[in-house]
Amino acid sequence: MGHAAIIAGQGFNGVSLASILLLTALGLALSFGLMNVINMAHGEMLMVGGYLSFLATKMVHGPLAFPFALLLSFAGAALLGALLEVTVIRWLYGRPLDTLLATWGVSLILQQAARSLFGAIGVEVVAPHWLEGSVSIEHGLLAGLSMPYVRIFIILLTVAVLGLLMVFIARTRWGLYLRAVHQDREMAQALGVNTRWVDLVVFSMGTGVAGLAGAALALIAPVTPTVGQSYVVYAFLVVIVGGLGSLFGTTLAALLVGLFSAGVQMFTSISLADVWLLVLVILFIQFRPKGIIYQRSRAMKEA
Amino acid sequence: MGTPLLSVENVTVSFNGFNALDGMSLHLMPTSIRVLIGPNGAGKSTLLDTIIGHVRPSAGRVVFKGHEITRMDEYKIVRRGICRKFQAPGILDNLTVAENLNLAARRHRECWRSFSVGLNKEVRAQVERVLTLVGLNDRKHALAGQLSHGQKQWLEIGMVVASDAELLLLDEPAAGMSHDESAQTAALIRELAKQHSLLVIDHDMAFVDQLDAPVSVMHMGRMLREGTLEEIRNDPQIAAVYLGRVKEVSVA
Amino acid sequence: QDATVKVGVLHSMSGTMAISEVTVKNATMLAIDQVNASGGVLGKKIVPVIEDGASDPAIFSQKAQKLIQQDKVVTVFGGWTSASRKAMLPVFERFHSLLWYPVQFEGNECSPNIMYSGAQPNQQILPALQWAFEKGKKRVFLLGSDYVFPRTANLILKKHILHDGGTVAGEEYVPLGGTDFSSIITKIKMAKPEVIFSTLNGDSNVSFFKQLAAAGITQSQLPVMSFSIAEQEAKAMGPSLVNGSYAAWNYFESLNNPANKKFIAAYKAKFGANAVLDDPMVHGYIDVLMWAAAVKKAGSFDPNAVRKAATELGATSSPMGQVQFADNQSLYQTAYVGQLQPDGQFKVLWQSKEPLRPDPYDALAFPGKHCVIK
Amino acid sequence: MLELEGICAAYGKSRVLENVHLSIAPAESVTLLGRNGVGKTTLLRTIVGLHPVSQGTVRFAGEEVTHSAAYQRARKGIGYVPQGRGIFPHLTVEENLRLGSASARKGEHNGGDAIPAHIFELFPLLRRVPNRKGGVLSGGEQQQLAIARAMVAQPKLLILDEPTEGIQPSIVQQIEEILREIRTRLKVAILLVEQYLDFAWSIADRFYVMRRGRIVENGSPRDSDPASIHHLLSV
Amino acid sequence: MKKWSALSLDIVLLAALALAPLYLSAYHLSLLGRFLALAVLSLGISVIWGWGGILSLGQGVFWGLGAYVLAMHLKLTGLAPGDLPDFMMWSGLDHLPAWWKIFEHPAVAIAGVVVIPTIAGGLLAWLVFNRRVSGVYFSLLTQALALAFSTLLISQQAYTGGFNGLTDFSTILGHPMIDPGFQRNIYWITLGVLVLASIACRWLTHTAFGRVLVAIRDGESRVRFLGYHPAAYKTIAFAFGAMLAGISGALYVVHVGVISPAMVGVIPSIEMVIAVAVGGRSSLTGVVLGTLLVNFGKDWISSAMPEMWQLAMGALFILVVTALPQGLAGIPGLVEKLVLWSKGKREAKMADQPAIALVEKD
Ligand SMILES: Nc1ncnc2c1ncn2[C@@H]1O[C@H](COP(=O)(O)OP(=O)(O)OP(=O)(O)O)[C@@H](O)[C@H]1O
Ligand SMILES: Nc1ncnc2c1ncn2[C@@H]1O[C@H](COP(=O)(O)OP(=O)(O)OP(=O)(O)O)[C@@H](O)[C@H]1O
Ligand SMILES: NC(N)=O
Ligand SMILES: [Mg+2]
Ligand SMILES: [Mg+2]
Repeated sequence: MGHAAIIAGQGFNGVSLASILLLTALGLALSFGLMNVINMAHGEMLMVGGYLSFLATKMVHGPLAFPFALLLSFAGAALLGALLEVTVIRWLYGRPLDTLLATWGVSLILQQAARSLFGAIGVEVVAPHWLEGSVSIEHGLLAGLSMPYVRIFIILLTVAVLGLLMVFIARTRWGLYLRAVHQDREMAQALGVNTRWVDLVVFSMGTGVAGLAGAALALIAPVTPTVGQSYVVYAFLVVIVGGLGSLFGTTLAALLVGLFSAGVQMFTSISLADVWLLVLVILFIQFRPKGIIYQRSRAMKEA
Repeated sequence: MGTPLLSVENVTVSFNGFNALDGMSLHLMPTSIRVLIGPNGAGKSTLLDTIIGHVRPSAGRVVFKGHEITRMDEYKIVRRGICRKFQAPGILDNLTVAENLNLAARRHRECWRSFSVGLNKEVRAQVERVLTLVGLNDRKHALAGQLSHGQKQWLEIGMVVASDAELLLLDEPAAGMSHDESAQTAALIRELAKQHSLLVIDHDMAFVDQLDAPVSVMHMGRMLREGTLEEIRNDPQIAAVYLGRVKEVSVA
Repeated sequence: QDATVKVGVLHSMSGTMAISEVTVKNATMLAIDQVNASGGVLGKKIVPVIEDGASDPAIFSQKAQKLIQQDKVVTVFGGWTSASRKAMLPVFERFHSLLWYPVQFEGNECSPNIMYSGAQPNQQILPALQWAFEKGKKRVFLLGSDYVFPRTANLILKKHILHDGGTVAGEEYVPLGGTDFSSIITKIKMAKPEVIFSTLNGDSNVSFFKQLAAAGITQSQLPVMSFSIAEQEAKAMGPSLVNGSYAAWNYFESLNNPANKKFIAAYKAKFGANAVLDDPMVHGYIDVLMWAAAVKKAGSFDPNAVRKAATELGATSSPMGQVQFADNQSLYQTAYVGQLQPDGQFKVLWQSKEPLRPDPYDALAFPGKHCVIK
Repeated sequence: MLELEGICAAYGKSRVLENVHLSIAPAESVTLLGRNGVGKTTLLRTIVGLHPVSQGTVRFAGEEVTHSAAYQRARKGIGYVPQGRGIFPHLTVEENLRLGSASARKGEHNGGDAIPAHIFELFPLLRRVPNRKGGVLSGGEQQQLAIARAMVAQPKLLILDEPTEGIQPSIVQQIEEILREIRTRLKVAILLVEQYLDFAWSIADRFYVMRRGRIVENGSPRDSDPASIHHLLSV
Repeated sequence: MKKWSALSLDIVLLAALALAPLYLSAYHLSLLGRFLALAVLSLGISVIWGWGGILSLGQGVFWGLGAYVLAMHLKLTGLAPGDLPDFMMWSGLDHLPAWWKIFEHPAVAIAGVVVIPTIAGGLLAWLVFNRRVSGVYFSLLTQALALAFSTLLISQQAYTGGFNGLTDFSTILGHPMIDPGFQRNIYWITLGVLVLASIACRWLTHTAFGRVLVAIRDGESRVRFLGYHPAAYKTIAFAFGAMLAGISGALYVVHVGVISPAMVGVIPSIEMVIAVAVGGRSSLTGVVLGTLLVNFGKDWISSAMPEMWQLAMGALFILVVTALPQGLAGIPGLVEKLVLWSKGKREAKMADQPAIALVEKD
């Protein structure tokens, strides 16, 4: 492999890592960035999506298996999210740190449930045939570069979900309601917005996206009861670095983290790359305490 | 004329290209009242923000007691002797009324001087005095967040009084108050002016009248006119941008 | 006189290690049942006291103390990670008790209060290296999860690779549970190794093999020799994923000997026909049998007497072949290299000529160190 | 239009409203007066549905709404300009205005989304800064936005809690005219809490005076003695 | 009245703890000892979270620093002259790094236990709070810190013992740790440290410092505009919490005889917070009780039904946060409320209670 191929390959790996982080972080950007709910069980929604996609590929065979798996993991995780919202989150709006603790409890329960149902060793989702193999470049400057189809697929899926969410939030009436509810619940209500419904829909959309992320992740890694744990801390970092409430910022942050990791991993170990990543984030926060993109406000409470 | 307590010199503040303050200047003498009026969005509150260090001007400077304070941290500016009442009540909702006042009344705000257990007698006396002054004596132990809007206004005025700072900045102190209460507030401000300097913003002309002090009119981030209220009232330009059709103020 | 005697069984039944350790616990329980069925030891029925180490070294130490102090067990079977063993060691030394540890490990330890039945480095990783070199694969890439066994095993491997004229193509670690191998695969491609020695643990293996396959690298191009994939892991990962890859152990379920047949039958009878068996489980199983034999020989439950007696038991046949505790309280055992078949079983390709003497301190890597137990 | 019967309300253990009776006819303009802390805001909040009543009934447009949620009442036609303005700080001026029509049932006024042009005629300032975030507006700008937003919904009853607070005199005069206009022309009923008596008087058909959580006086400005009202409001 | 009942609760609790060696078995006493060591940490969390409103999900880092410093010392004193700790040897080191060597002296080690976490916590807090990184951001940042810390410890095996951590200590200050009497002494010392720590916390929260801290929690900017420098107050509070964490970690090592990265990472850090939440974040007595309750509960449930532990713990958090936000300390208030509520139902019918518009004086 030539240098160009290695650099291009790591660039691709960085983008691929970024897309996985982003897919995980998008749901958080909704629940955390817009609703101020720190959902520590977000990772478990990922896990649920993964297991559902595992079940789906067991139930349905043939070309439709994987699309069905995506659908099922989205719907299932969204439904679970709705349940969570109604039973726990609803009572905790405006107390972000408490949502953190309560959802941590939820995550423990979900992990244990998964362990009881599926066992502690991971299960494997077999990727559909059309995602097997990779784009390989045999000649020229980039000879030796190979880009697995699964990773390309995940990048595309992420772009699609990101696009849909951006349109939803910025362009639709629902997006407007959602932002309004988060900023002033009572006033939104007094203007005729059914806040409960908005909360429910948005929260479960966030978990639904996490479910999708889980299904995507299952293509490259096993689904285990603790799979969420390993991603959720980084996903939160991405949301923080990006700035609350800005999907654009979240995207930039994911790219930053992904490319940084892919780059540093080449020169040091993965463990140390993680440590350096955190050092970078703390330094970054020195310059941009509220993330890459943030909203100013004159209100003293937020200053 | 002595040296001004506060000088705002040619201050410009801009937000994404929009100049909220545009070469604004103002000088304030010790133990005096200055009233600041002007249309909504003229930049009055932004001026206070600038003085207290909450926003950084892109040009110009602020001098307080002979020292430039333009780029200082907020808390350092405040410690030099400035206290501000905000336009939307800026009180600590989950502290009691008395605790809010305590916080404002404490003289030593450095961290390393905060490790003594008892409350200073002077501070306590000051708090009691202020409580009576603003009529919140019987709500002393209520959480500030549970006050009505008007009561919150009074509490914040109380905090400014308790701070005993040399320069008091009052952003719409009479808003939400009844006639009687505005009159009370005006009397209080005149009393305070014996020992402090006050910069008062308000839109209530009856209240401004009672302050009996020179008036500065701001418009579009600049000083438009300074003079007595009478002069201001008779200025057609100010009537156009601010006062509207001039109406007799009914003095009850 | 009390007709029972208590022993402790201390494994993780929750947390990340539960999956592996629960099966060892099962095998241990099977052995206890069998001993009880044959009349117990010294006329007493064995009563197991089961505790959960929760995959947390501090809890292992705490529970070990409980078993000894509170429950007054005469010995304890348990532990998997070296971290848990290290945490328990002082407890067993302080209370003069005895721990039976069933898992392969990095050596470099010899405590009179522990019986080490799992493989020492010279009984698993070095034979595997020898086999690879015999096959002409001398350019080795070392890949492991980031914990003590892989790092120390690789240290030893490196010395031997260089000593025997091979090349270390690269050495990389992934945090436990890590799932992203993209950079490592790039590094592997750049290093062009002939074989990968993998001490990856648990789930990381699935990600690794998947991503390796997606990058277009097959087992025939670049074989992977794993030290932590046994039948349990292969089954869970789906044998097709790891099909054709290699592993080195002291036991495979496919071993063809009467003791193994009996063991498999008994285990499946108790835990279901779908159960699979593997190396650590067998160690957990024989530990109990060896303990019972040693107690009989010593005529006492006293840990000091038992451990001495254990080293004097002589060769015993077991599901893994002939085994025997050496004077350093580790086990003589045979090393096997196997290749994974589509049915999830390993086909034995190679085995050491005789049971290997356990050597906690590799002479090349740690010259001058010896294990002396008085 | 609106009828309150025997309303009681409390914050925790402390009762704030005692047996309040109040009614507003269609297109009538009513002013609620009272000193600081007597419970005016609380009363408005019980009407809007943001504070629960412990006793009594609220009827709006012939239906009992005592226990319906705030958003349902908003959709029935109650518009609200709260004390403290309730502007969404991170939404733009335009988005804040668009939210005004959240209460509109689908299909009613122009698809719901467009902001009626006359709003900008009434508040030209808002036209200048459609993309500025609500949170950075000056106090008076926010107040104007809050009133405009409530009007976008074309309510049947408009409830305003001290709407002139922090607004420059010329605009106060305009608001006065606007309110008179929407009452007479658009037949919107108005319930106004106001400290600025001149303003209140010029709009009100009737007034109520509150004291310590009770209504202690009501009547119409024309046949009341200003001095006695003033007495009720003073210390 | 309320004060007295709180004080008498403290006295009863202290007496029960002081007499524990009389009625507890050796094993349970050793458990109690290590949980009391953890309670020292909980007190620190209580100050920074309950009073300062700063939720740190990275207390394991400071706890771990204290623990590792002492463990390094213990490791060194157990060594024959010229020897290396075993893991260094098998990780390929051939001499002791200088930054290990300095902890050989007990005074340096003890100073290190107190000072290093304090400085680390203070430094982090100063950097972050000065840039006005607030609540949730800070929590998540510290969580990432915990992850990075344990990852770093694991990856630097030659210097830290890696995944295994440090263990196998024999003596402390010349006393063999195996001695039965040692166990009891270390229990007393732990209890003493806990009492001192709780006095320090009580003092701190009752000074003006404590009140400003609460004010900052409520409205940081407002407090700044009153002339206080929030970052300074928060930094001191956080450094204090880190110091208690470090001391707690060191005590814990003495009790348990092992420290490893698994004990300092994300999950243990959250569990530390949970114990405090269960006790009631702003009740010092509550958090001590909460710590004991959660840890004994964990010990008991995990023995009785290992698989249930996670479920029970999960359910406990949810319950505490939603139904008992004040934790154990909130139970008396809740009971009072219930009583009032049932009474109130009757009283509400006699509608002549005065409204509370109290400003008005006729
Ligand atoms: N952070 C900001 N970003 C953008 N524009 C801002 C910001 N802060 C203030 N402005 C704008 O600056 C102008 C001046 O605001 P300011 O609050 O100073 O007005 P004011 O004179 O106090 O008005 P009012 O009498 O209504 O309180 C307003 O148009 C406001 O929208
Ligand atoms: N959240 C709350 N919790 C407890 N008491 C409250 C709360 N909000 C208001 N109160 C109390 O209820 C009483 C009525 O308050 P309300 O806000 O209705 O008064 P108001 O008449 O609107 O006064 P203002 O003219 O000052 O706005 C006041 O005494 C106030 O202290
Ligand atoms: N001993 C091991 N495999 O940790
Ligand atoms: Mg203003
Ligand atoms: Mg009010």
